[in-house]
Amino acid sequence: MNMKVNLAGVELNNPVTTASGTFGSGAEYSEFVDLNKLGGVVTKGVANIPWTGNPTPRIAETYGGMLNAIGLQNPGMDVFVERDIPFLKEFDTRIIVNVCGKTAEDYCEVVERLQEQPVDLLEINISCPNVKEGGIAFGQNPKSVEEITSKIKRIAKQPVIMKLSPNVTDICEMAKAAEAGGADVLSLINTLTGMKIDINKRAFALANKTGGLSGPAIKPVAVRMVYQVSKAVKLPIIGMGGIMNGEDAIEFMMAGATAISVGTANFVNPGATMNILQGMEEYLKKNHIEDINEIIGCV
Amino acid sequence: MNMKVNLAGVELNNPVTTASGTFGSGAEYSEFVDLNKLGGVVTKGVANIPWTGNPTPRIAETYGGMLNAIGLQNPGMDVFVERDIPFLKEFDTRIIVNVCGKTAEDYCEVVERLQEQPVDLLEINISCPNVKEGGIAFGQNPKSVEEITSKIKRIAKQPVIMKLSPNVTDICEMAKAAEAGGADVLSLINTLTGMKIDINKRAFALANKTGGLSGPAIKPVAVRMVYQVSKAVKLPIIGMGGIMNGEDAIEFMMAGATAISVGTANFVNPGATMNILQGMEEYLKKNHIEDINEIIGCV
Amino acid sequence: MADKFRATALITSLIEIADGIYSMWIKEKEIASHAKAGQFVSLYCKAGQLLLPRPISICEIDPEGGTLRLVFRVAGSGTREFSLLQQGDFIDVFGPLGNGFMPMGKKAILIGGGIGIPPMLQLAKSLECEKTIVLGYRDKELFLKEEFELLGKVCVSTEDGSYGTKGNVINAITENKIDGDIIFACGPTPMLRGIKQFAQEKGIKAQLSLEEKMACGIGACLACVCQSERKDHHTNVNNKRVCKDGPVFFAEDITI
Amino acid sequence: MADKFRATALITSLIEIADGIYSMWIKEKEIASHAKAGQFVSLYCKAGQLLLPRPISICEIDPEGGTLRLVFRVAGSGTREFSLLQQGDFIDVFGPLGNGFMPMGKKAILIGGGIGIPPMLQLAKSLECEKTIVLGYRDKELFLKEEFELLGKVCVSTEDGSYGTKGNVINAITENKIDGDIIFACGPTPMLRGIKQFAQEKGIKAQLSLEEKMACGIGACLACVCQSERKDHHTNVNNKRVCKDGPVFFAEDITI
Ligand SMILES: Cc1cc2nc3c(=O)[nH]c(=O)nc-3n(C[C@H](O)[C@H](O)[C@H](O)COP(=O)(O)OP(=O)(O)OC[C@H]3O[C@@H](n4cnc5c(N)ncnc54)[C@H](O)[C@@H]3O)c2cc1C
Ligand SMILES: Cc1cc2nc3c(=O)[nH]c(=O)nc-3n(C[C@H](O)[C@H](O)[C@H](O)COP(=O)(O)OP(=O)(O)OC[C@H]3O[C@@H](n4cnc5c(N)ncnc54)[C@H](O)[C@@H]3O)c2cc1C
Ligand SMILES: Cc1cc2nc3c(=O)[nH]c(=O)nc-3n(C[C@H](O)[C@H](O)[C@H](O)COP(=O)(O)O)c2cc1C
Ligand SMILES: Cc1cc2nc3c(=O)[nH]c(=O)nc-3n(C[C@H](O)[C@H](O)[C@H](O)COP(=O)(O)O)c2cc1C
Ligand code: FES
Ligand code: FES
Repeated sequence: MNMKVNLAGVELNNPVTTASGTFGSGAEYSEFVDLNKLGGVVTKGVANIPWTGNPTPRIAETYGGMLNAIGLQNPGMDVFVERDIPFLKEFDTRIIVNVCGKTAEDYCEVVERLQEQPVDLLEINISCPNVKEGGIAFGQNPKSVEEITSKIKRIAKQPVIMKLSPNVTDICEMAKAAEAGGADVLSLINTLTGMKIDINKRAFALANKTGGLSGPAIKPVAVRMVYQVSKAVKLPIIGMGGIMNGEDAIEFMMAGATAISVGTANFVNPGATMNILQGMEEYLKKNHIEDINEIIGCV
Repeated sequence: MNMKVNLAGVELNNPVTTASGTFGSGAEYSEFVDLNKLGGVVTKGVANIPWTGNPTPRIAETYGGMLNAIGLQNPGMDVFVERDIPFLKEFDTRIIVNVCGKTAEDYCEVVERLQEQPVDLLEINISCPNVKEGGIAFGQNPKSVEEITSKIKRIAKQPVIMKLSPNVTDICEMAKAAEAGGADVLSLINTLTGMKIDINKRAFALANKTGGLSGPAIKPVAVRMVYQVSKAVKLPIIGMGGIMNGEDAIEFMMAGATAISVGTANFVNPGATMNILQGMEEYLKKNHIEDINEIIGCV
Repeated sequence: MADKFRATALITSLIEIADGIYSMWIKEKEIASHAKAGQFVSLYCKAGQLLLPRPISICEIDPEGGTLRLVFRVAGSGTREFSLLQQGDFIDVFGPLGNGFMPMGKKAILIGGGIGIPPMLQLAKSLECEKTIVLGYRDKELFLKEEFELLGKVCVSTEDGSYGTKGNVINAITENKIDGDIIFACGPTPMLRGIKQFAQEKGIKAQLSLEEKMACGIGACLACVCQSERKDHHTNVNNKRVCKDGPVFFAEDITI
Repeated sequence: MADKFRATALITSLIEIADGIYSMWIKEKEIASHAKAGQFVSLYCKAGQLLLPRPISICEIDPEGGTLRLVFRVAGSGTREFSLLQQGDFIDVFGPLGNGFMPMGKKAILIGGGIGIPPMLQLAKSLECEKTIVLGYRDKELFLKEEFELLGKVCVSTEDGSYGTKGNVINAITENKIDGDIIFACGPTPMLRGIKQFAQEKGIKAQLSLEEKMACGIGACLACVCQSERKDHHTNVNNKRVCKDGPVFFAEDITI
């Protein structure tokens, strides 16, 4: 059975990757997950300099999902390059670095620093709803999506994945803008902006007031967007949003994703990625499918 | 304890109304719900002429929610005026008629026909994701929101509620456009566009491919939008999206809603509206709140 | 006057009667005393992520005992949950829903296919006239067959030919030269389509019980429509609601 | 080498020991044999809508029996679900998590406030040195007090004054002139803040166990940070992760 998939010329051993921000750089999860068995590790967003992130509470549970407003806390490029890349390099998995920034220059600085690093793909987060500057601001306007994509493409040595926000009227417009800017791959979806109020405290559940909704609650929105975007552009897609088991992953691939990312499910079970990979393989076996690529966009 | 709330001069006995399309015109539910105890009944969307709606399957279950693509099947104005209004008139509740159309003229025709009818409020659905023409097409562009609102306002005898779609980049922009067009009240949210794939049949779960996601899964998005809109405009808001119990309803009111609607919960329990009303009253009692209006937007 | 009830019912027995097919008796006096053959109930899941009711036909009614029998196949996560319940547990239920079969004719043919077999049991019990019962199974897991045999003449078809007539219920009817002046049927849509045609050819009436995905179960949400030959008085278009106008329809009234 | 385990554990006993406070023993050999005082486990809910783990401190460890004791207060829907489980049921658990208390000093003061009391029990059992135990309760529901009395001198404060010193644990310490060379404490943040100040004034070290909302429980998601006095080697900003760098911190290392 072939599980290998190809993202802009980069071959992944299988379609299962980790969703940025839910898996650190893999070190903490390596006790429970054989990182060699992952198609790729997508790291927590990293910026040119360290970011403190938002005050706590940073997360809140919702019905079938969760809100987070971590605010892209990260140790900055220097620590990341010294510590996390060498760690991941030890494993037979693809290294996908998620990049964040407050300005286009910030993003470019990170991308430049990564030129000579043994990194396989860059995932550019223009869709974080939890920071005041940068993040989603870049991702909700087709002009700025195209602009930042082409700025990054000009200096990137690795193929560039643009990670899109679902908080838009027309996801296809954003996807086309990214394609026009030269993106090699698209990731979707990032979180939906949401809010929770603690009615006993009469206060917001998150210090940041709003946060990003993830988990199985949002899966139908994610599947819809993956499907629509797969019809609108020619780029391969990494699909995510509420994948909890192998069947969910298969659903995203049938909708048009070439690879998938697992986020919130890691919190429910640290071994979730392995269960998902196994579930996918079982589905293929049961249905006598020789090559996972056969089901991509088959619906 | 005072439960009365006011929507653009129309007093509701309490804030609990039914979400359009989930309660018919109340007849079927009147076996389980004393309609006199509802703040208002919002009827299924009605057009100038009968609509057949979409093929089946029209619904699918999702994690903590459901997708629907009914496609606004309705018997048309004539039957509605003859049968449903006289039925509802027998009860001590507000009659809120949800109006749909394929063109601005369609909407206006219905609104005109309702001028002399004993209807308390009109809810204009410019946010249905399940029809090819009309519906959401009007609701995703601020110019057309303003335009259709002002066209309707020109002929409406009753206060006009504009029901907004959450499938937009900036809900406040739409709310402001409706306000500029003369809307008296805003309803939010309608459903989020979603999709489900049956991986065993390799087919869409809905005949219409996409459908509207409702239920507790979407509550965080709905609460966020109610909060944001309540800060952006001066109009009263009817909040909805995943309200399952009294606590959820209180959460919406704290976020800024003056009244709330109950949709998907009716399917889980036909008496849901009554449980929700009771739960709200219990919350007020426990917290020694004399008047429900005190908590509106209190967060 | 309410004739439908939302209640929490005690499970008085739950057993697997064939591979993946379960028979459950629940105690709910009001539903049991109002129900009739061909109606269904909605069962609710405990799993918080599964919100919609699961429609299940009424297989038997014991109005004196205040109990109902439901026979279901494990089809997905909801029915799997039900199958894991035990005697003594409680389950939320809503019913009786739908119209049920309308007794008529002097010589009835009752036809059940697959998981459409259970509702025919109560019908067989309540119909006083002469009757032949035709049951279509996949294979030789002949659930409920013996109970039907106490109520009338039974003919069986199996898809794999392991018992009775090889093929479908129509094959069994032809092979056994079954005749009658009214058909009552429940089963998969292709089977019902065949029966509609068969009844038309014979010039007899047929009452068919349909399935569709449901949300409200009481006719309010318009999720569960089927196409009707004539304009429905309620919808004013060519749609009928399976949950309220059905699930039982005269074959000539619907397009399937 | 894995020293944390995700497992399905048998509940060997579950009883209510005070109003809304439950004591649960679970059997999970690996966790029991790796755990130490001050660590916690994550418990998972069966309700499908509740996805996140519930962190609960380890109250007692029986490494020989392969069991762990957890004492929890019903605070919301997750802990309510746990309270309704029964002996013989199973529960998903992940642990042991966090760093735990570091034994030190010769004369220890152990301070537990409210639902911060349970983790002090295992600490009291495992600390060999002289110790005074200070327990702060709301009212006279003095759960676990008798078990602590077997392990050292116990002073009690109650908010309503119904037993021991009226007020908080600091009042009890002052009233009873308790002294020592190290403090171990778990409880609500205002209490910990008071203890930090008290320890500073006395010039002794204090180990404080903190609480924060958690998602991963192992240091990957950065949900559960607290502010640190120095830059953390991992985060490179003034944040520490309660789940991994804590939950126990030296008072001087954190801003609370
Ligand atoms: C009037 C009526 C009577 C029925 N009587 C019986 C019976 O007596 N015994 C029996 O085993 N089955 C019966 N069914 C089918 C039964 O409702 C489905 O098998 C069941 O709902 C599947 O639920 P699930 O959670 O296991 O499957 P899932 O596929 O996980 O269900 C997902 C959703 O789809 C709905 N759904 C799935 N299949 C069907 C279906 N065939 N019909 C309607 N909704 C469906 C479910 O209710 C749920 O909302 C009947 C259906 C109808 C409409
Ligand atoms: C390290 C640590 C050890 C703990 N030890 C104990 C203990 O031994 N006994 C005990 O009764 N409680 C303990 N708590 C608190 C306990 O985790 C919460 O009371 C529990 O998670 C509430 O869950 P719920 O579903 O009942 O409440 P809900 O309010 O419905 O929970 C909603 C979400 O918020 C989280 N949450 C709510 N309150 C807290 C809290 N105080 N701390 C962290 N997360 C919270 C829940 O985990 C869940 O994700 C501890 C917390 C931490 C961080
Ligand atoms: C705690 C948390 C932190 C996240 N941090 C990031 C991040 O740093 N960069 C990013 O692009 N996405 C981030 N995301 C979004 C996820 O990568 C993913 O797009 C989203 O959670 C949907 O997938 P899921 O439902 O499987 O979690 C974060 C999500 C969570 C829950
Ligand atoms: C089956 C169904 C039919 C609906 N039909 C309509 C409609 O006709 N007009 C409308 O404005 N909204 C319609 N809606 C949207 C609801 O009124 C409501 O906005 C949405 O379901 C969110 O609320 P909930 O989560 O409580 O269901 C429908 C929703 C459902 C589930
Ligand atoms: S299920 Fe709502 S109309 Fe039939
Ligand atoms: S809970 Fe994830 S870092 Fe602590």
